[in-house]
Amino acid sequence: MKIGVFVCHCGSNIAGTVDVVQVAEAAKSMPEVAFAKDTMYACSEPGQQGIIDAIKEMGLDGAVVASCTPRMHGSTFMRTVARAGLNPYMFEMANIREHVSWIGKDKVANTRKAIDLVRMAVAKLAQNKPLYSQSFSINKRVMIIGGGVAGIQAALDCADGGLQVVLVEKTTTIGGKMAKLDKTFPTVDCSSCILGPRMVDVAQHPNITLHASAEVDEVFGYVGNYQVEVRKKATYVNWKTCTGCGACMEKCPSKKSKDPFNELIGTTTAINIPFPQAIPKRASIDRDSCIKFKTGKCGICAKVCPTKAIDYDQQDEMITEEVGAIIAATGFDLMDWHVYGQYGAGRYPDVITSLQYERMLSASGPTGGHIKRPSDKKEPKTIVFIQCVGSRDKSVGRPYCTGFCCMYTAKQAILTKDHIPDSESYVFYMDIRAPGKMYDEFTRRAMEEYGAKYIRGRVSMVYPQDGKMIVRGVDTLAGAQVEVEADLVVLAVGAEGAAGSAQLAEKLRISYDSYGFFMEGHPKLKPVETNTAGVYLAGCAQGPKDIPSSVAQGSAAAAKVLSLFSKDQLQSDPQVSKVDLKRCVGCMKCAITCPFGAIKETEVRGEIKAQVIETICQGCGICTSTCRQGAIQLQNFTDNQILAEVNALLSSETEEA
Amino acid sequence: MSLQDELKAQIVKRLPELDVVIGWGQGYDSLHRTPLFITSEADVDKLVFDPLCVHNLSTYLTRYGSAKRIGVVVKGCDSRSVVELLQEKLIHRDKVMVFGLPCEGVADLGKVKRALAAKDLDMGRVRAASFADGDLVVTVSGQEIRLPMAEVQADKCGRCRYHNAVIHDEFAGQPITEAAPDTYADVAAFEEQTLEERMEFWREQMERCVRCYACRNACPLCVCRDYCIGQSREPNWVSQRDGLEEKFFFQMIHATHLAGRCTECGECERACPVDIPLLLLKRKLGKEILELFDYRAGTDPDAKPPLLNFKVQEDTINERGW
Amino acid sequence: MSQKLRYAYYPGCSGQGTSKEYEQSTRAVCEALGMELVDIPDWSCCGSSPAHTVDHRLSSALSGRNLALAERLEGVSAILTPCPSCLTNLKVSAHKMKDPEFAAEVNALLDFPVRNTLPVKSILQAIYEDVGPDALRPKAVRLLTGLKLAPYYGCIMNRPPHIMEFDDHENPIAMDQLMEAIGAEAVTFPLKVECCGASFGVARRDIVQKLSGKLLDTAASNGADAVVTACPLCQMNLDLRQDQINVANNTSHNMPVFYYTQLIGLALGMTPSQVGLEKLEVSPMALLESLPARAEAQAQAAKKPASKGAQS
Amino acid sequence: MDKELRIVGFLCNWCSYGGADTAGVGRFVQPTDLRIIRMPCSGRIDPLFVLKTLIGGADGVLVSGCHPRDCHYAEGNYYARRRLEVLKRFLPIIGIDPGRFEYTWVSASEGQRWQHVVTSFTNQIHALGPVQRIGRQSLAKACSLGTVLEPLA
Repeated sequence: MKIGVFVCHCGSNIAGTVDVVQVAEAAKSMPEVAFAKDTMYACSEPGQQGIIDAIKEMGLDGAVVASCTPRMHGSTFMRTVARAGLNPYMFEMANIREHVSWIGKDKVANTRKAIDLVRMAVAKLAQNKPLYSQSFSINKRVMIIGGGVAGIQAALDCADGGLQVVLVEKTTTIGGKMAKLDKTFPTVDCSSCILGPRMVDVAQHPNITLHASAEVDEVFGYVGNYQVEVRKKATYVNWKTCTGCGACMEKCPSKKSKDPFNELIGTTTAINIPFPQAIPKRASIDRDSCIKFKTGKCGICAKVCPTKAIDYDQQDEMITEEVGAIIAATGFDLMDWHVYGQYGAGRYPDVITSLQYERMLSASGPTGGHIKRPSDKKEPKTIVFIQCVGSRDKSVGRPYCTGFCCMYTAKQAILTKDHIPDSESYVFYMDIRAPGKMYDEFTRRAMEEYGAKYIRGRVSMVYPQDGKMIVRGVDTLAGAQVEVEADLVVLAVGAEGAAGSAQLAEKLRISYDSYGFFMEGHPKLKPVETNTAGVYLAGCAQGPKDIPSSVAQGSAAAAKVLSLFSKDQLQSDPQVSKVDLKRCVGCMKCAITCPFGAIKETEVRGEIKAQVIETICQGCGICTSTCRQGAIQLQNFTDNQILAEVNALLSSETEEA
Repeated sequence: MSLQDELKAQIVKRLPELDVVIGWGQGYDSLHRTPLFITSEADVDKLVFDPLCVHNLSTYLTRYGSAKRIGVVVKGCDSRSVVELLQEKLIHRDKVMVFGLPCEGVADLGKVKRALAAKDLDMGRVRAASFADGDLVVTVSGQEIRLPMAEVQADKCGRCRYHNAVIHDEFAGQPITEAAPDTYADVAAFEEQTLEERMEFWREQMERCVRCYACRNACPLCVCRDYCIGQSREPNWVSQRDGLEEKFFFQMIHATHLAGRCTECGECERACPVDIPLLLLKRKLGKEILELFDYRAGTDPDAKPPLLNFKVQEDTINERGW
Repeated sequence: MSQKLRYAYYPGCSGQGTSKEYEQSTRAVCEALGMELVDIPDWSCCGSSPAHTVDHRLSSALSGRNLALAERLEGVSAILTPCPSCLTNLKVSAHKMKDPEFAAEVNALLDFPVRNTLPVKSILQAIYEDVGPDALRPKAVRLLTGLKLAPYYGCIMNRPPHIMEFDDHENPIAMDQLMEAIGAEAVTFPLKVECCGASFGVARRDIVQKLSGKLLDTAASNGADAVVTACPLCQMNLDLRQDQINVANNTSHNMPVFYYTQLIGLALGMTPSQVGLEKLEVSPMALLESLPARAEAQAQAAKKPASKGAQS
Repeated sequence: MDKELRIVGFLCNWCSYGGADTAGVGRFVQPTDLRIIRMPCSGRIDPLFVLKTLIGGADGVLVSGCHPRDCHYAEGNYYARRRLEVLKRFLPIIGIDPGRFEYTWVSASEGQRWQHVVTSFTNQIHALGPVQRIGRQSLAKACSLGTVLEPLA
């Protein structure tokens, strides 16, 4: 083999602390090396041309570039090598910048280390083999999981772009958290007035298939060819015939059912449509509170339904959707604030969450838009808002800032004054976080125009006394303890990944953090991608964010899918595992450990053998280290390639004594 | 009916369903038994079972391809290998018929040899051997010598938890009820030496290794056979040089490849022509895996072996990190 | 309860003086509940409260000496003390001595080392966990029906939670449940773990009057007839200083302040003097005598159909 | 610093190799003994690589992967954790100090943590000194006895 070695100065980045000339000189005596040279900037146009020229002139059949990290320019140089007519995998990199020149100043030691790294790269390259990508066709349908505002935006953008869209929503209506809001900041415009038409667009769009009351059960396949099993949960109402007329709700005798849409501050009927603008506007039965299900007697809804849509025997239905990409937009839930014993841990009815308060403010909410405190239904005059309940609080394991609470608290303070002009609002805050267009102005308005009293400090205790809620806290600006006798306390509870997001992440094979938020591909450069090809993120599923950001991410994820689907075929990564059939004993341990289901059993001349499905294989190599015969080898990271590196290193002496 | 006759009757009864039954027969002298491959009723008469039946016959199960139906006679320890092979889907339950036996322990011919040598007698000259009252009675150079089994029994038998076959289609004789605790005292005793002493120990042992691969070939779980990575070029884990490092690394391959699978039957050590205590390496792994995962290989055909499994939060492994 | 409950007992200094009735009722109740208390021989001061503000090592050594003495007792399952201050000092010392370096420093000061083998618990925790309200209920021969109590745990019985490791540190319920087991009613009392002013009793009486006054106000406004405590200092501030508080705050509380052990003792059939009721400054006798009539009234009310009433 | 020792690192591409890059970008100075081999995933690391490296004369081996739950391939580090823990506990029987082998988790963002890991591990190996090799010492011994052996590669 004829290997060329190119040692980069990277200006003084490398050459400052590594003797690159000496490294190139040392490389010349390494086995299989036919050519070695230092170069000023290997990645620059002349640098790359130098590599191409050397390969062509010297008839090299492989190149080692000793420069920066392969995570930076690996693909750059693979293209260079390809331009010189070689297979791009006949290339190795020695990282002598991030791993050598930048982390030590001892030039002698650095040079010795750089030579070792080059020696290892050369030894590995001598074991490399050309690898070839495969083309495979893709299914240009996209699934969007979660029908909140981010999912709606992504669905509409994809559908407008001509893609077939499958939208899967866990609850019986789309709209998500935004549908529960009364008004939105900083414009104080009606939430359902701006969201409602978008929801209708989803319902009417010819390219969108909506599965409400449905959840993703399992995900198989790979980018371009996913099979998603969706469980359509029984609603006990045939949605094909239900017209959403609401006759059943009028007659249902079980009127004290839990109302999750109203955050449990109101009640609803056992058969219900969550809110008037629901999409799809279809009724469903809450089994736990339905008299028919509890006692077997009733059946009034079935009697009154004009289209005979009620079906008490309905079962969950499994359907399989084939899609080429998936956008996870599962949103957030409020963290369980009951860990705050000092705020009563749920013992006091007049301590409520901001989302409950939002339902109270809403004209379509359970109180018809009148603020009434839960204990005695009286109108509160003094309202205390406590911010950062489950945000920026390490003591409850929530170190992060939810980010949008400052803004909605200001909005709620403003709305409170609108609803009850003689009311007083107090806001206990840590810092006001209001970056964004018109945001800081908005919080100022809450204070200056609407007279909300902002107190910088934490609340240590809330307790009832003589019909009031005593809120005891500290005003850190005044350096004094304060006590407010409140009628109602509203907690700005922090957000966490929606319930079940961890399980969904595992099905999608994407990472998630301990708060249930999905991990993006790169915090800056890949904000809506994940490390799993073909799976994208939008909205609060990735981390807490406000409506404009959620919408922007929905559009961004849609753009990613549209660009992915702009080609008819995708190229597979050839760094996949390969089975040596004669070595394989068919024990299938590789298949047991494969996280992707990329290995299947096949029969060759009556004996069981393993077979890699190349398009599913992600190239982790767990199978290779599982196989005792060495029968399944991850290409480009074969045992022999890694052993070559180990042997090259161990055969070189450390510094002379 | 003696246990041996009961076993013979069972084999005769089931033989029509099977292509072959593997048992033990008389070996080249009175102290040695040899694997017996029974294909006809006439062969059954040659069957022997006594404490000299040391071989773990399950080693042969993987050598017949998947078409044949094979019967195999197993002691308690051997049966664990069958379970392990089943668990790893290297053999199939419907192709294997297990004739299980109770076993009170087998003789270690190395110990017999040394015991006789201590009396200035040569094991090669033994003309007759039998068992009476817990003694091995041999006739050698015209003398009758009684060797108490307790003195010549294989070490593994003294700490045996599984005297009876743990899996069987037929079971001859009465199950043995007692089971000895295994405290891994041998491993602990070895580890009382310094690290340098341990390395020196292996250096001395491995110098004798001739890389004959008898250890591997006797191992019922070494199923790679011709494709063992100890001998291959692709992948090329270890060269064919006859150096200490190569010999030792081959044993590292054997040991790590048995981690979580080894049933500690000791065939590697028994087969070694130069008496390298290879089982010690495997027992160390067995001990650590038992402590980490509460797992004993070859006891449950449906278990998921610990190294092919994980818990997101491990109970016994600290998150290492400084 | 098949096995014998046997504990090392650390009485603490208050029990020898200001809270004799706590000590007396604790011993009586434990005996009645089958809990054997073995006094730690030659026990000494735990260091509470000032020692740790001067020197952590010496403070831990004071408690450590008692821990080490207790560990030498045979067949005891835990070290118990009625006093939350003692409890805090003993537990903090044991906790800090989990650090081997610190333990070595402390042990160097002791005659024999602390092995840190026995858990330290309050009497309350032992009664609650080892006997339990369910086992207590059938033992009560005289139910205190009609008695409305504000259960006051004090500020250090449950805090800091990672050291005390008992009950909810914001809303403890152990004493509530024990009181309910003997027929009394535990009213909503949001200041269960508030500070009474404790050690400011001498230096800053105004603070005690403000803080303890608030406790009495809140107890009264929540309908309590009496306060029940588990801490000698709390009891002293609320009971002994009730007159001072009334004068300073212009209130007229006449609210008995019990130790919970006194009430359990009464329920178990002990006489008022057996549990030291005469030692209380605000006499509870009139209240206790009114209980049968209240119980009767309550029973009558229960027979009538549920009347409407706003309950916050 | 003492004479450099031979320390080999097997790092997963997605987290720890990136973490080492991050340390470089941050100019977090580290000892120079370590040589890094890039692996796709800690799950690719056959314990035999570690044994081969230690028996072949490396004084220390460091494995680093993504933190549990963060594996790019979802499960690779979970398998690695079990295999490597067994390996670490196995080493003493063959006379190798288990402190010569460590495995840990460093994410791509943890440059400072990587610096700390490399520094502590290098110090740990220097405290242990050069490894004893099964092959080398016997060669020396054999030579001292006058036996002629071909020199080791």
